[in-house]
Amino acid sequence: MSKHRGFTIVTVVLALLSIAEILYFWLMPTVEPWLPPEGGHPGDQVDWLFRFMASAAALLYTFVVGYVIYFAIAFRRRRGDSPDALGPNIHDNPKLEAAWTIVPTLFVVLLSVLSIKIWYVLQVQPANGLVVESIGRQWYFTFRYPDVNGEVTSEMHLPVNVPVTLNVTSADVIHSFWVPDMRLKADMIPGMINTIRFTPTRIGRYKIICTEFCGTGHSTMDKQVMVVEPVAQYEVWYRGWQVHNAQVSNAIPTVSSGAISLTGGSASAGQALFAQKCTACHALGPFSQRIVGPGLLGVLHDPTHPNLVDGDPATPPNVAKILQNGYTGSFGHMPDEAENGLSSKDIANLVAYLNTLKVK
Amino acid sequence: MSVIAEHGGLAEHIHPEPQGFIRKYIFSLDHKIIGIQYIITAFVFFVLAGCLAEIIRIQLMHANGGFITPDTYDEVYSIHGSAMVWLVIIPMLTGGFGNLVMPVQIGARDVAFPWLNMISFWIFPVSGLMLFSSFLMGAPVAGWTEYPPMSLQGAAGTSMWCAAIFLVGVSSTLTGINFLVTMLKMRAPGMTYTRMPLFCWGQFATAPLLMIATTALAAALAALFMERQFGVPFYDPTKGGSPVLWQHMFWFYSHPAVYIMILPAFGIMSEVISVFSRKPIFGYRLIAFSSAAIALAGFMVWAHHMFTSGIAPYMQLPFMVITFIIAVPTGVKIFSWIATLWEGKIHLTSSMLFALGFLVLFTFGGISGVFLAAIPFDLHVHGTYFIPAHLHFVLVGGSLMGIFSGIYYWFPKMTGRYMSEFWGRVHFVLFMIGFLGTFLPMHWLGAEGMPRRVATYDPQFQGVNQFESIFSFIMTLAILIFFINALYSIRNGKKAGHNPWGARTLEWQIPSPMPYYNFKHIPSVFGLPYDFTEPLPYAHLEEELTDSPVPVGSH
Amino acid sequence: MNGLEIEHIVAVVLGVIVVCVALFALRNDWKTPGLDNQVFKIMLGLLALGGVLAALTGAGFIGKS
Amino acid sequence: MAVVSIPGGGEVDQLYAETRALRLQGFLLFLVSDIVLFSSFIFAYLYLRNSGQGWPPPGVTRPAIALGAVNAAILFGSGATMHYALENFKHGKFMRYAAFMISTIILGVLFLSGQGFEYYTLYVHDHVSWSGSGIFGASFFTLTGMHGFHVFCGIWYLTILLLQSVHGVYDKNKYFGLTAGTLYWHFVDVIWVVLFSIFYLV
Repeated sequence: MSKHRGFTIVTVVLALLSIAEILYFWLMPTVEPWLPPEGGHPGDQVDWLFRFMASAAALLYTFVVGYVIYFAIAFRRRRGDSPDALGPNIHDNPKLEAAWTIVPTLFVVLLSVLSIKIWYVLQVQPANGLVVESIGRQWYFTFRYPDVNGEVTSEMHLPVNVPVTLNVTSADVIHSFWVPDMRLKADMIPGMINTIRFTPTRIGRYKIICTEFCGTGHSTMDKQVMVVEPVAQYEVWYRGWQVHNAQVSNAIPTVSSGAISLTGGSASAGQALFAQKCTACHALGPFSQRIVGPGLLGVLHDPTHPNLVDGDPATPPNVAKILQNGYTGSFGHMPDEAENGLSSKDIANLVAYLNTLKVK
Repeated sequence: MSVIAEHGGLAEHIHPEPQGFIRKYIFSLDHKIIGIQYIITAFVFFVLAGCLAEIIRIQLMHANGGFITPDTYDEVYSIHGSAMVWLVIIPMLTGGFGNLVMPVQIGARDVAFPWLNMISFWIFPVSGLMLFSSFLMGAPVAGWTEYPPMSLQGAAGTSMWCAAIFLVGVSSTLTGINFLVTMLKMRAPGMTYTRMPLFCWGQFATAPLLMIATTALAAALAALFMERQFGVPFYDPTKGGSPVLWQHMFWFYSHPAVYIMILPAFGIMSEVISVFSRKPIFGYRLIAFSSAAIALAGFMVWAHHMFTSGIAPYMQLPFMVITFIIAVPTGVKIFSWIATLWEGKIHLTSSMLFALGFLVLFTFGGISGVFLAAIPFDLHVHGTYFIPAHLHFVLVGGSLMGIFSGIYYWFPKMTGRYMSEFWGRVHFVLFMIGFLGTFLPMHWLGAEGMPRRVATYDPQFQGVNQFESIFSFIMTLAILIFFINALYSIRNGKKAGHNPWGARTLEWQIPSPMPYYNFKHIPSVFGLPYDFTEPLPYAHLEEELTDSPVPVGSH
Repeated sequence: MNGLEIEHIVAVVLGVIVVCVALFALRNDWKTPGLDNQVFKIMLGLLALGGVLAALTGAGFIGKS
Repeated sequence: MAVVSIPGGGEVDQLYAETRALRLQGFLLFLVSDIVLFSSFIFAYLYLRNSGQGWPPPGVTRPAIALGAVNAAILFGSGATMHYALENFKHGKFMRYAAFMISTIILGVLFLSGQGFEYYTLYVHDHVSWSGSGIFGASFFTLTGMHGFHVFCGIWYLTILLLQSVHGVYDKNKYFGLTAGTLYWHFVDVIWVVLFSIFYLV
């Protein structure tokens, strides 16, 4: 025993440390140091699983790291040892090996049971729930509510304590719908509908984040929020959209529309904007001088200029349309106004500037 | 010689040593040269991909980015990931260390098909150049996973990416076939499967993965290429294809691929920990069989990458449970290595330090892997920074630590000289600090709400990201020290004898650097490779270190 | 003389050197028998082809400049 | 040189026997990885087929079963002739070997012509194309095309083997190249069984 007194002491210390960690993970009032504040059911279940796994992990990891460091120090070759000194000739220890095969296996079985139980909670359809759809687009989310025509384009409002079934899909590439506070996520896959079910229980505004790479603007696809509010306020918001969208068709629109007024564009403001927003991809050179997109010198004055990517001739309104809607297709990708951060006024300025460019 | 006249089989069949620079060092058939070629080439790509990593970290110093445009950023991390996985870790661990050590460890003169080995190697730098040249035509942007439909819309470089990865996959497949035949057929007399060194067991479990999984990836890539270039609908949902199909095919390869990347590193760990603890490896059989178990189970868990992708709910459960089960053999290995340390006479050399670092970091990565396997928790952290954190803990903290450990360990065998121990320790300390500072906070970032693959992010995370970037520079500095140390030591390192670590596997019983034929006489094996108290378990090694003439074969 | 031109000249020179070396080695080994040697010759041939491509690209005959 | 017996009664030197064992193993493993390649595409095909669009997808004509059956018969026949070619070679009957080998090659060419005719009919008559007919065109033409390419390579492979054996590269104890060729040809046969059943029968 005295030979391995150090080992006993270290084991006791590690055990105490592990107990402290386990107590910490079970007794901390909220999981907020580790996860964002929880906003609903079944987020509470996920948090419970997190506490369970974190405490088991802390136990295991404390012992692994503790023993590795302790062994490396305690059993290092001492200055006095002969260079050929050998450790004891231990090949195996069937009991020990059986123990560390069987105990983790039992733990894995336990973890499987717990995970499956919580997984089952995630699959259960809430009764009398609200069914909402969300459609991922490059690079924003839209929402469809029962008995609201068309799409809700800004925030997503939900009544508190009402079970929600959310069906998600995509209109272009794969997106992902994630609300960290609800602990839930579903990929938005074109041609497929995925479903998540939850019940928001805390009033608040929660970020909706896209977690699947979806193109240039992926980084900016975290600007919309899910607003959880009392039922009365939700009703007001809901009626507002019903009225707002009363005339809207129910078909899923593919591009935003509405022509931009080009009068009053300032070429000098456009020039500054061009240097800021456009030169990364477009040269001030002939059409053939390609960086990412074609060169734009004289785009509006060159009779030999080919048609625009969408097939329209290069006229100021058509160029404005591309600036507004962007373009994605066989020629590549051009960001739209939202992603470039262009207002209608900016677009008018840019077109005015492009109009001043003439081929020498 | 009489030996040849009596046997005349493959073991005694020796080609004359090639003459001329091209035959010796460029289109060499010698497994040792090819192994070193792999290692050097992979390190070159490692430097390139590492520069890309630093570009990523510089961009993320500010919440609004600004260092490069979002599109360039997407290209940078896509190529960083692809290059690190396919051009660095896989070739280094299989083609590099596998070629360098495995044939000698089993007592063979070369791999089964040296010419195939040469072809495998030369495909690899070509495909690497193709991968990096995709920057010239607009590199792929959708990450190393290249999920369609995003990858269908990517610039022309995405097709180049497909071709490059396809080629490197061909190289892997050929290497897998070659290694498997070598280990099945060319072991020295007496070298039974349960006497093979554990590094060979790592390679033995990896070779079928290379052979089978990589071919599945080739199919997925070919389909993506055809869809992009000829419009053949496989993945495009508007034409009836399915984006989820790609995910199935891709992960059917890429999950076994993570075991391709870690099993040889496990093998290196077993060698290094046993040798520097001056003790037999604890639980040889359990370690060997758990390698095989991991390789087998690795084929049955691919859909755990797709829990959010909407596969049928009841399909998810078996994948979750089998993924949990993989934790058991992995844990068994970790526990066995720790038990090997027990009461050893541990030499804290650079190689051993990296092995201990491996235990600490890889265990963390393994545990976060169990977190990710639990569907309810995975639904929260999937696609966030938790994923890069986890994968860097297993691939850098696991595979790359294994690679460093292996380089320090086998450097005397490659060159006949030691690397500097002092700078090796500096490398270790700086690398650990830099690594933990860079990747540990990423777990928290992901759980708190930072998605991966973003060029700009929520300003509330800026402080943590700056912290990570600064530590990533420390990590870069550590790697720089390593390279300088290695390059300097090739010519100026302290001379090492044929067996500087007192190891007992076969590669250490022949001169350093290893002679062309490996063995003058094929040894016979009658014991385990880790019995330090017993006499050497090999016969016919008497003449290896003397100057007696090499037997010349008939051919 | 700008960087691009230097690059092109270097490509041509190196390409020609590689082609010469490869063809020379190929001529030396032309008659060697056996699978290993056949593969070696194929590799030399591919190396020569690569050198030709590099030289042609550098000289501006193929590829966009 | 030590001499060892080989199956079939002949004797070769030990070096040849061991090299042959390596090559056989390597070749079998190559075939395994090739099977995985086909399996992946077959998985893709079955996945797409069961993705709920109905099969064949609306507006697509499936290829006629008759032509496929004829083609299958031709290929199976060539498998048989290949088998006899190898058997005859083993027993030293060179002329019969050559005759069977040539008929195998001719049957292979016939198979490819049949496939070409089928592609032609589908493309011109039924307007089914590789890229324009949705997932049916994609999976059918990719898989059968890949198989056709294997047959094409096999024809060249067998031709080279035939020329080599005319030049006396193989003798009745050392004929590994012919074994490999036979294995390859049988492999191509078996793949066609699978493709025929999943595309024409089911």
